[in-house]
Amino acid sequence: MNTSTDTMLEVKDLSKQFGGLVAVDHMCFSVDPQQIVGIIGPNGAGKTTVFNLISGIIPPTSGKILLDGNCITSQSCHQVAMLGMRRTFQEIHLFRGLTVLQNVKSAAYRQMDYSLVDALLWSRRLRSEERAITELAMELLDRFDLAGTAHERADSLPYGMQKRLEIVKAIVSSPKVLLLDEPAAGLNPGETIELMELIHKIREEMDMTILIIEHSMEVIEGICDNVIVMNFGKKLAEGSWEEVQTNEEVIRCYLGVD
Amino acid sequence: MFVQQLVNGISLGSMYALLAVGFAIVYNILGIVNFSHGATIALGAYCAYWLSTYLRLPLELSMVLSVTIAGLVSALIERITLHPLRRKGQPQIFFFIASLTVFNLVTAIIIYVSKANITSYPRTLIYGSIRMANVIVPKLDVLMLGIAVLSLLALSAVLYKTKIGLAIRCCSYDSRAAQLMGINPDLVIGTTFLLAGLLGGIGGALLGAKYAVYPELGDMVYRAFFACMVGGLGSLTGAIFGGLLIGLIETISNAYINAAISPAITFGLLVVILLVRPQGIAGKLVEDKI
Amino acid sequence: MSFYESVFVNVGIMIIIAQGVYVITGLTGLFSLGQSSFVAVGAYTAGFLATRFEMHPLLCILAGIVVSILVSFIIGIPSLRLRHVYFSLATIAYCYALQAILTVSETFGGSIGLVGVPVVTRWWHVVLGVVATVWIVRNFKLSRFGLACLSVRTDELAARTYGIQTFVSKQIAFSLASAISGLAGGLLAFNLGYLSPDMFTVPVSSEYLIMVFFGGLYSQTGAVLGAAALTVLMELLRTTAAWRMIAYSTIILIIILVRPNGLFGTWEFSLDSLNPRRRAKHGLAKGGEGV
Amino acid sequence: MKRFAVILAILLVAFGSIAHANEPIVIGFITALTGSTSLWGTQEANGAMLRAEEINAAGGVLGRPLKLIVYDHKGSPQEGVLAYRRLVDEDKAVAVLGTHFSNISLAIAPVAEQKKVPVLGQAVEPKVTIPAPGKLNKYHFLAQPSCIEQGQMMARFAFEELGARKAAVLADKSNSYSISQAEHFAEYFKRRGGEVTDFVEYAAGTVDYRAHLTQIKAGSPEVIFLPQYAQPGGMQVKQAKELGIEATFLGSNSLSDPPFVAAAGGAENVAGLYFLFNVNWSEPKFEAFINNYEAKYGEKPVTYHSLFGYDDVTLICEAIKNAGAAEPEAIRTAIEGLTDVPIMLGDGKFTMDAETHRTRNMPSWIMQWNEAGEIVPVQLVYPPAD
Repeated sequence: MNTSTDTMLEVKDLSKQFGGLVAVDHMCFSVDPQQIVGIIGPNGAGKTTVFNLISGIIPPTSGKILLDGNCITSQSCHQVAMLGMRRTFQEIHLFRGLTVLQNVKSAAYRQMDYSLVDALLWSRRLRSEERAITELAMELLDRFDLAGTAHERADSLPYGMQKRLEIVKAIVSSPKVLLLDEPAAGLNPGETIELMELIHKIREEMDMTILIIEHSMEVIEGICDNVIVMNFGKKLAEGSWEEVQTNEEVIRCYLGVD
Repeated sequence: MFVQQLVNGISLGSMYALLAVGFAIVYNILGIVNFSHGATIALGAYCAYWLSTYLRLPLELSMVLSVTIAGLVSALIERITLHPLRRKGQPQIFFFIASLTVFNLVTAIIIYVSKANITSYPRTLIYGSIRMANVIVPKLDVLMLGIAVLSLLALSAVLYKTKIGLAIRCCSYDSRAAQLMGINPDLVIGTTFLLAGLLGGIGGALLGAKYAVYPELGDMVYRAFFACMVGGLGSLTGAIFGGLLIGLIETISNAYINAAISPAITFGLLVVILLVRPQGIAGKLVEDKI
Repeated sequence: MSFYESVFVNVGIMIIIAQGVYVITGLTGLFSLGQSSFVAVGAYTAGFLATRFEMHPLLCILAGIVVSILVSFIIGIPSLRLRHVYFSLATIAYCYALQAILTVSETFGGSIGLVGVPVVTRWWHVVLGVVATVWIVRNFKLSRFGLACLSVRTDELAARTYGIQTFVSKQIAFSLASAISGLAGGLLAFNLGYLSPDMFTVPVSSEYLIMVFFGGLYSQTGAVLGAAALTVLMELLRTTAAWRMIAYSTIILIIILVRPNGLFGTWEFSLDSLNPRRRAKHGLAKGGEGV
Repeated sequence: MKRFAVILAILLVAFGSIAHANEPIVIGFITALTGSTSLWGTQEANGAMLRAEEINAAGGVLGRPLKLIVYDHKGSPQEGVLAYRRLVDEDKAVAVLGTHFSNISLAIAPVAEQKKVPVLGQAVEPKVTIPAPGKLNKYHFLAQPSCIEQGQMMARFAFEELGARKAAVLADKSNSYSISQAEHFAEYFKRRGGEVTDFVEYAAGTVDYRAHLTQIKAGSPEVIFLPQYAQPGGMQVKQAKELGIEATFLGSNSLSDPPFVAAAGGAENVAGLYFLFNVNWSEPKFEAFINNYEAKYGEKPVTYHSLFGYDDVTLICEAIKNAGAAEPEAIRTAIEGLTDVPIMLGDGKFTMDAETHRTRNMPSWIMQWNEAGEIVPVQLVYPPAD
């Protein structure tokens, strides 16, 4: 509704405590529309927790999160999703046992609008909406070289393709913001390059704002407009890749010197 | 009279508690719902009856032997049902159904062999009762409470003082972590079922002594299931609390509300407890790891 | 009505019940041990209206379905928030509770049961019921709601991140399953002419579950054929007298162990699968949940 | 439908063993061969088969042998109805015997009205034959005193013979056999001027009755009526003794089962308990029966249910003989007219009441367990006329 805002995602003073452990400590950052922002940091720095907080999987202890001007701080996961946010997980969270096409269609649940009565009676409305979604899904699968596997079981695909399918599922409903949690983990160099091209393509063709957690500096360097460095739940530095990699604190953190 | 009802409730509850721990050990450690526990309960009672009646063994010896048999049968059930499912990497929920079927099968066999005869042991385990003012506590109840406490102590000794106990505590259903630690999952899971079977056998043998030996004795497993869950995840003491709680609620609602609708009251209340405290009475809330 | 017809009617009613179990357990992954209570709600509502107010059987059955749906909300709203095994537990509690209530209720005949329901169910009624149920369940399964249930079953967390309200999906499936059970209950009431509380116990619910497992938990076809096969098997074993239950349980156990996914696994029968050209056009699943 | 029927028929022939020889008269028998009540069911079936054998050895009925087909109902009404339909449609039974479960007989009754093949059972619930006031199930008959009569006979005995004025009742609300007797016991006892201190109902699946018994104890009744099956009855007596309850126990006919004594924890616990019973085993006429039974099955009859089966066959054969034809309708009419048929139960004579389709004035024995675990006859009682 607030199309005029110039920040797509704003995180203010976000904190999360698990018992005595402070996983995220007063994080602040904002992301402009169509930006690709990378979040890096050593293991256990709280990167994934930030994603979980933003996507509504766990509630924050304090702080505020704004998505395109809407406050989503205490919203639950599906509400955040309905406001236009999608994410992927570090591990693969495909619907095993479902086909690739079914996976994509289930991710597009909110694109369809027909009622339960339509569903039970197999109405014309259902058929036309289903047809449209199938076409959309097939088109996307085609664009990401997965069309040939549309009717395979998702868990029978090779690892790289499963990761790509996760991304397809995340973008099928054209979200405003896309959170990618270590998309390149486990990919070989060739696949990593493909992935980077893919992310670029998504941003350009679909007008998406992308947050990405990644350990591969190659990916961060290759695609990110802006980089946030985290350590012990705190933001250590923020800026372009060139700025961040010369930041002394960041170097110290990565070299493991206190 | 109220004190007498409390005693009645605790006595019933301690019985449920013993059954619940056997159920809980498999549920808490392996995360699987094991309805075949009902089969071991019934076997515990029937074997003690068969041995003492047909082989004319002393009752105490028969009970010990029947507990052993129940333990072995439980391990055998694991071997022929859970093991192949685990091998094939099937979700554990399949065991839920397989264990229900085993329960049905063992009940059917017991009914066939015993000709559905309702019976009891050739003699009472212990006679008499303790009287305090107006309150009567049968000695059998005291003895059974003692056996229950002893077997639970023995169980915790096994779990916390032995190597296999450590292995059991490390093990989980998918057993990858345990395997990495060099633990043979088959052995650990087999032992867990053996322990559960022994407890089920003790419970069954005592139920036989306290009530009667009859084919539906195994249906107690549903109460054990409730006690285990209400008591709380990850805690054997929780199962004991759960058992006592159910016994008390049941007795109180039988005595003071309406015995005919007491299941509705008891189970309704238990569901309310679970809604208010999903982690159970003694359990810790485990947040989902994402 | 001949003996074969009555076996056929029984098979039909079991198929309908199995469809309900398939929706709640196969599609949604919730293990309900209280499904027989929903059959009871449908049956008792229909039977009560038929005996007390002499209403038309069709109206009675419809009323049974409506009441089943209402009850499914009363039970579902608290218990569907409970997770996994806790849900099964809540359904057991519900089953015990309903039985106790029916037993003490003079209105419903207490333990003597509800006597004097007209025996009017014929085979074509059941055929209609089965066809309608199978068709509706198939539609539900292929719709976005069914897909949502499947997603919730396989990965609840991921489903939520796609904007699927897991609770709503579960409640829809639960209510649909209850409605189907209510229909089966209504047909049962008018088939048997008599209802008693001990016909709807927890062990009876577990038999329904076993039936669906036998055919293949994740296959609608399996639910249909599993229910049919086991009902007929039970009848065939009648002549084995005392061995009957042992034989029945052994056969089921062997199937579950040898084919844990049931006789049919995830395979689905489909008219399209008979026609290779349409198969290609519609892109039917090779090994998936069927499309 | 047709193909389904054909396939099923083939399978049934393969499984069953249906042989035809000398045009036997087919009689069905429905009872529990599996499940928790299969002890009684097996006893019934054994008694019935023994009687059928005896009759065939003596030349059969109307010069034709008797063929008894026994089917299991596993305690479920649906199964009972299927068994009835199978007997009538497939096996062409001209009459069906059983069951002694009210819930299953209630389910069979309306089907029997449609199929018009008579059923003679042992259930105690009057609604089996009279589903609503003024309405009679033409094809259903009961050969045991009803629960009304049983409850009243016991109440009268307690009031008149034992001189009891304060009674308590403990009944299973989920079992119509138990609750119906309990209600009529209490009703009659109060009508005669007695006081019912506690009327406690409990739910199915209860094993611990001490809560209920503690409550009953507080009212200090002189007699406690336990209309129960053997297993709950035994556990109740045992737990009552544990709680030091000294009242006299009264019970129903199921408390005659030897398993009852076992479940009650031995003869000393049940000594002095009175119960209503259909049969006096000490009469000389049972000697031959017990010997024949033992010769055929290798053990003595365990419960009196063997006599249910035995008498059912006697009665149905008498009816066929009187009817002069093995036709369901003729048999039905003949059952209505059965008068003074010599049987084993009660006082040895059976008369059917055509108005109620139940026994007319069939007496029962009041029995007592003694210290040695034996059943001692006390007196023969007839249903109260009032």
